[in-house]
Amino acid sequence: MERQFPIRQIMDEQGRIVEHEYRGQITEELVMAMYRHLIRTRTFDRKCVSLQRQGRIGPYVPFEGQEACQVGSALALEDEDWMFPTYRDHGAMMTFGRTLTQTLLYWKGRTEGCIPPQGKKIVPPYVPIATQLPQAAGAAYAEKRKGTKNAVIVYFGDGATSEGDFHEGLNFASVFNAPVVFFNQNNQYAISVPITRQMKSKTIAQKALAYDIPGIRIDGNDIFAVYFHTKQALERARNGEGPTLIEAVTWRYGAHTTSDDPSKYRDQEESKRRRETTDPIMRLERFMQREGFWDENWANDVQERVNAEVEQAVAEMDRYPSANPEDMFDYVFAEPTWTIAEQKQAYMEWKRGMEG
Amino acid sequence: MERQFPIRQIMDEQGRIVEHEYRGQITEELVMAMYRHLIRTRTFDRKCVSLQRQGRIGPYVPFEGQEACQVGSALALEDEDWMFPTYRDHGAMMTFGRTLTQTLLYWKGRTEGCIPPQGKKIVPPYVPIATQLPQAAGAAYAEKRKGTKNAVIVYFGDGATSEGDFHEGLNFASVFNAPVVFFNQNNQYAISVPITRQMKSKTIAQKALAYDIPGIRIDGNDIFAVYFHTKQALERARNGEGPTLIEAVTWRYGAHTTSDDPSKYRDQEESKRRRETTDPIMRLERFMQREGFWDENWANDVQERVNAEVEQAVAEMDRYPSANPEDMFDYVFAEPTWTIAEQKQAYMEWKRGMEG
Amino acid sequence: MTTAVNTKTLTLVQAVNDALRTMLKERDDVILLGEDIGKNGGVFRATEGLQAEFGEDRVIDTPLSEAGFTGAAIGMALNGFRPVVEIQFLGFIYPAYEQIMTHAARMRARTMGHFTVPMVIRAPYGAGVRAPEIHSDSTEALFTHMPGMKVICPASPYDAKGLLIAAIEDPDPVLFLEPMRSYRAFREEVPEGKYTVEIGKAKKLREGDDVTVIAWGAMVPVALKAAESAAKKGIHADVIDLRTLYPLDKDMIAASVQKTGRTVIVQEAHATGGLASDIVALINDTSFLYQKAPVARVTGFDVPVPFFAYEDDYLPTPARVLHAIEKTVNF
Amino acid sequence: MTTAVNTKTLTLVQAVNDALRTMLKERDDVILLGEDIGKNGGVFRATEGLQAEFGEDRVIDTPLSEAGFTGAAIGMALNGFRPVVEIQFLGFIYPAYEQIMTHAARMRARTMGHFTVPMVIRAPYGAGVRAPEIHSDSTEALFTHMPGMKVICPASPYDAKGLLIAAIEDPDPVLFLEPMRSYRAFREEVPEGKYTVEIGKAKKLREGDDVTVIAWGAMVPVALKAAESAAKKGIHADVIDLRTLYPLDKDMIAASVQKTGRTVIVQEAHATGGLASDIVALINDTSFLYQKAPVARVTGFDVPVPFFAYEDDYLPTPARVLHAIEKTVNF
Ligand SMILES: Cc1ncc(C[n+]2csc(CCOP(=O)(O)OP(=O)(O)O)c2C)c(N)n1
Ligand SMILES: Cc1ncc(C[n+]2csc(CCOP(=O)(O)OP(=O)(O)O)c2C)c(N)n1
Ligand SMILES: [Mg+2]
Ligand SMILES: [Mg+2]
Repeated sequence: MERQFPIRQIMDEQGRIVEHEYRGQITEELVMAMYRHLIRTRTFDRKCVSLQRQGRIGPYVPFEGQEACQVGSALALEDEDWMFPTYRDHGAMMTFGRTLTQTLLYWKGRTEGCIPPQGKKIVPPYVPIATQLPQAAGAAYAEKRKGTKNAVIVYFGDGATSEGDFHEGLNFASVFNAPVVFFNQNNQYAISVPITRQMKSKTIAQKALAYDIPGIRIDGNDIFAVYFHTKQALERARNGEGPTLIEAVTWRYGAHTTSDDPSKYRDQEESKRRRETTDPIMRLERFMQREGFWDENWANDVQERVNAEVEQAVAEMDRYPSANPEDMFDYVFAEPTWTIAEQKQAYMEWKRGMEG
Repeated sequence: MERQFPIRQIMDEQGRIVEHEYRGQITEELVMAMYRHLIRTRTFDRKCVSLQRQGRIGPYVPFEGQEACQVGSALALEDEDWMFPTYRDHGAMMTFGRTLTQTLLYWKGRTEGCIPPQGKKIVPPYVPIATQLPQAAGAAYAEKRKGTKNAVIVYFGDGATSEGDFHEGLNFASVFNAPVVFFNQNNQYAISVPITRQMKSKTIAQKALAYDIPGIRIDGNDIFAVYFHTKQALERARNGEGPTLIEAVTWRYGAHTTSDDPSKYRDQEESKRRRETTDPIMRLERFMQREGFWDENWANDVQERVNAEVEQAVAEMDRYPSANPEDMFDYVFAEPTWTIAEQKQAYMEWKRGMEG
Repeated sequence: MTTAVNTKTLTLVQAVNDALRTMLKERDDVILLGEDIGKNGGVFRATEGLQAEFGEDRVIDTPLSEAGFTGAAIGMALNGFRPVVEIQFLGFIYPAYEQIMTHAARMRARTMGHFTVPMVIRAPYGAGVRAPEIHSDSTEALFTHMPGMKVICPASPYDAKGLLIAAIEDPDPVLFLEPMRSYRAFREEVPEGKYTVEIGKAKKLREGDDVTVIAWGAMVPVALKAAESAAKKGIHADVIDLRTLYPLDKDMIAASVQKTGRTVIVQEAHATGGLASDIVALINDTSFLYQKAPVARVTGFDVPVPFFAYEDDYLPTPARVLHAIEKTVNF
Repeated sequence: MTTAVNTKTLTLVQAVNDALRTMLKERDDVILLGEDIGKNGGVFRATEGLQAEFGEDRVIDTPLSEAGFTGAAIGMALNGFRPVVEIQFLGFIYPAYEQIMTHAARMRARTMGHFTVPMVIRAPYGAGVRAPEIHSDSTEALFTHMPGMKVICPASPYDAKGLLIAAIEDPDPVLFLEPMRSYRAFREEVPEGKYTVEIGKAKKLREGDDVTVIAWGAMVPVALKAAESAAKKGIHADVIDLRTLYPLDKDMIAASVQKTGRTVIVQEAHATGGLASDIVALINDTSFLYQKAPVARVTGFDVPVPFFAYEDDYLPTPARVLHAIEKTVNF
């Protein structure tokens, strides 16, 4: 099976293009956008980890190491497409249009963090593992029924493949030929559980065989592989050719969440080694240097702009009006039931009484 | 995939052995046992349909047409093995040792119908689809942990493959290399839904690829194919080689249950045609005639003995003491909680008051 | 019967069918999903003829996968449709529990109204029809405890149609429980075309000053029979058919209990954790000083719904309810 | 402290760990399954060190598949083992709801005792620790309504260990809810080795004649603080820690309510459909004539457990409980 599903690269570890047919599509503009988003996501991610350490946001889920997966796939989307992310995919979400402030609010325990910018079909992050897959299949089927050319991308991890919802979601999409791309980030761990204990199969891509849909295994640290293969899968979807399962093999450098201690279950030397050899950003830099796209000043400028953007988002978060407990009651139903209305009134009156 | 997973036969429609390596193992004793059980299950099944029509039992689930699957696989088991059946597998259960009376009581709405003969590891039939698969994997893992050579067989239909529990059960068994045989009776319909709307994949066997376990597709109306392939899969299990997925392609002639009207969703001519061409009993008869095993007197005798056994079971059912409402309360917990004890007392007192 | 609108005489299951047909005609965004609902017209014939009339794109036979098609329906609801999902029997809804509990019910709250899930989940429920085991659960309380979900349970054809239409038009997810025991038990005049019955309002079926009898779904005829017998003994009951289980019709319950001071609740589900406990709590909250006797609950027992040979013993009967009425009145 | 047995000073989560270690030593048939419970020792360290001590065959990291490993555990329980399953957070138990509801809880009844499922499902539950969204459910009532399942919820390290051991030895399935907010909130002397706390018995934490305050799990410290404040105002409360949620300790509740005539129940879960409603019903059934005031319920609201920025508003607080105590006493 590993031979049937080889890890495909377009660019190798040294930043060399190995699939030459893509050359023509790798424009300077695309590369610059990719680089900017990679730097933006990594900078933001690190900032969040540090905000968490300072107690300025709650527990946080870092994605460092997985930037090529998230940026590359999100850039492959069209504006009208749908995104069904997990708790780890704020890199993808911010690339697709979610504001940094929203992301920060989310990790600050604020409901506002679930609201995408107007018109952006970014569903709030899914916390219960794999539950987004059937929903993404359904949303995709709805696009098909409306007769649009829109597609859906849904993210999930290697651990998520063990859940029944993975199976039911893929089967539904397959039977109804729904325009959805199942984008798996195989970072090889589900918290502490390595993929070898998650499944006996050596690849995730091969699971597509169960549904007679295409499965493809790519190097998730090669942003070109991610971008072009996702784009092709989306194209298939738009053309009525149905769903695709993409396994993007990657690695998270850090902890599962800021509450996690990865040294308990794996040798962090491995992360160091991967950072030095297969880092997605380093790889794109190597490519840019090799191809003469690289401009130190420009790169510094990118970093500075990103820093400023991140700082501004943090400032916005800090300035944000404090959480309004009424919000907890007001959006459960379109019209509050009497139960909720009474509870709200009683609680708010009591609270005002306590405060005044 | 259909080419990768061809439907394997050992005996063709004409009763000719096509896989000659099995010849030596097809003893007269085995063939006679198979024939007896086929006749026994079919006779019993028809009796139940008629009992239901007379209102002597409740709604009933017939299995006519699937006898080779059920008898062949059950005969392949060893005494100490476990059986996890569905509501349609009383053919398998009675072949493995459940009494006819128990089966009748089950369909008469009596809890006694769930109790297997002492020492027989026949779990009661599973009604919620596919839920038995993870449990069978767990029971099998328990055997492995105990260090026995016992195996588990678990039955399920084509429709069941769409449930999350199918996926989670197979994955669990695969990861822990549990000694379990996943025996699928693909009768090509889940109530009214044909397999073509249940899945896009052309075979069920190929779903084994997702778990890196062997998947095999057999002619479920060829009792030799069922028997020998199940035996081999059980052997693999006993030898620590892990689970196998068997897809036995078959057909139910009749309704899904006695409450169902198949003419609403399929042409019953197809059932007639299959009865005339691929019936599992006819096929074994052809083999027996061809090989000189056939003895009309013996066959009549088999039928008569079976008739008598069935009539006796029906008589036992009719004589059975009437349902005791106390049973409803007494087995929920090892020791009834006060809630149940109080409810029982109040109800039984009230009932006696009403009667007396 | 002469009324301004045309009516048809329908059973409850026919009224459900009529509601679905009416809404499939009325709104393009209505879409039906479930096992065997298409060609077969549903195992109870609730969707009979609808696929033939509206096509395979609107009346969809799904794979056997409750979590899968309920999840997919949530995705469709997020994306502009109004899915009506059929769970073949309520006892088979549990695989979809996660999708309903965490997603359908919470999406609006989680996104402050940005994403919503206007979907209906229909499920026949209950015992009393000699169904095979595990087909007879009546676990409405597992859903009334789920914030973000409305729960409806009609007892009559008229209400079934009007409430189902209201549920489909409701902007939030609704669990619509159909008492399978009442599916074909009786007929009623049902208006043709579209009408709604307001969600959240109970119905007074009988007026009386001595005791309040509260029931829903398949227990309504049981309560009514008991009330008739009581009347013959000079005990006059207010009989309330709840119709909506979340939110409860607090006003009608409180007004009746404050009038009678005595209450009997008839519930098919297990005693502990049942909706009846909530009604006791509601009476405690609203009508403490009016109560002349403890509230009596006539319920299923704290045991799994048994095989059908025992179901007549499991299910509340008019005799058991009458017994409770008398005890309550004579307290 | 000098006692006949040696004790250790443990937090609640350490007491859980100690109970599991004790039983893994005591009984060969005990086997632990769950996500991240092995090498990682559990996301809350409840199983810390156990895999190292007892091996990968007895402390098993499972695939991420709640229905799968709960179902597998049922199979193991059918086949002679005593599995203890960890659900990482109660809010992630719903995918396994079907396996628990239909199979674990019903197997004994369905087979008249021929097959049994002696298993324990452990799950941390509740809000108040700034966890990410959907990690904070406290839906015990979804399980107390499930016939065939016992439900336990300890509030202290001593009870956690004694009740968990009792649960593992219990011949029937038990849901064991661990208040994650109390995991490391305080320490207590816990005996070494094996001891049990009886399932089904509540604990009186404070004696008083004016009002009964009933709580469980993470609400016990809240209730106690409120009772302390009330005492300063001259109101003396009986404070009951339920410990077992199914079956309730009817005798202790009834005796206390019959003494005080006034009750306040503190529940973290949503009001409607919560366990508190059952307790109101129990008081209605047992102590109607003793009640001097309506039972007050201080609960979470009928809204999804909110993001953590709002959880202090969602959760009952000592101040809210005190308010209810005063209202009840002054009724
Ligand atoms: C249904 C469910 N079970 C358990 C959890 C707890 N949990 C959160 S993340 C996680 C691991 C997920 O692993 P994977 O799918 O590989 O995604 P990754 O975190 O590596 O991105 C677990 C077990 C959950 N969120 N939902
Ligand atoms: C979880 C669940 N959903 C729905 C049903 C209702 N139901 C009973 S049998 C059946 C079809 C099963 O088809 P298949 O798995 O092919 O088995 P077969 O009946 O053909 O033997 C359905 C939908 C059920 N029993 N359980
Ligand atoms: Mg992972
Ligand atoms: Mg079938």
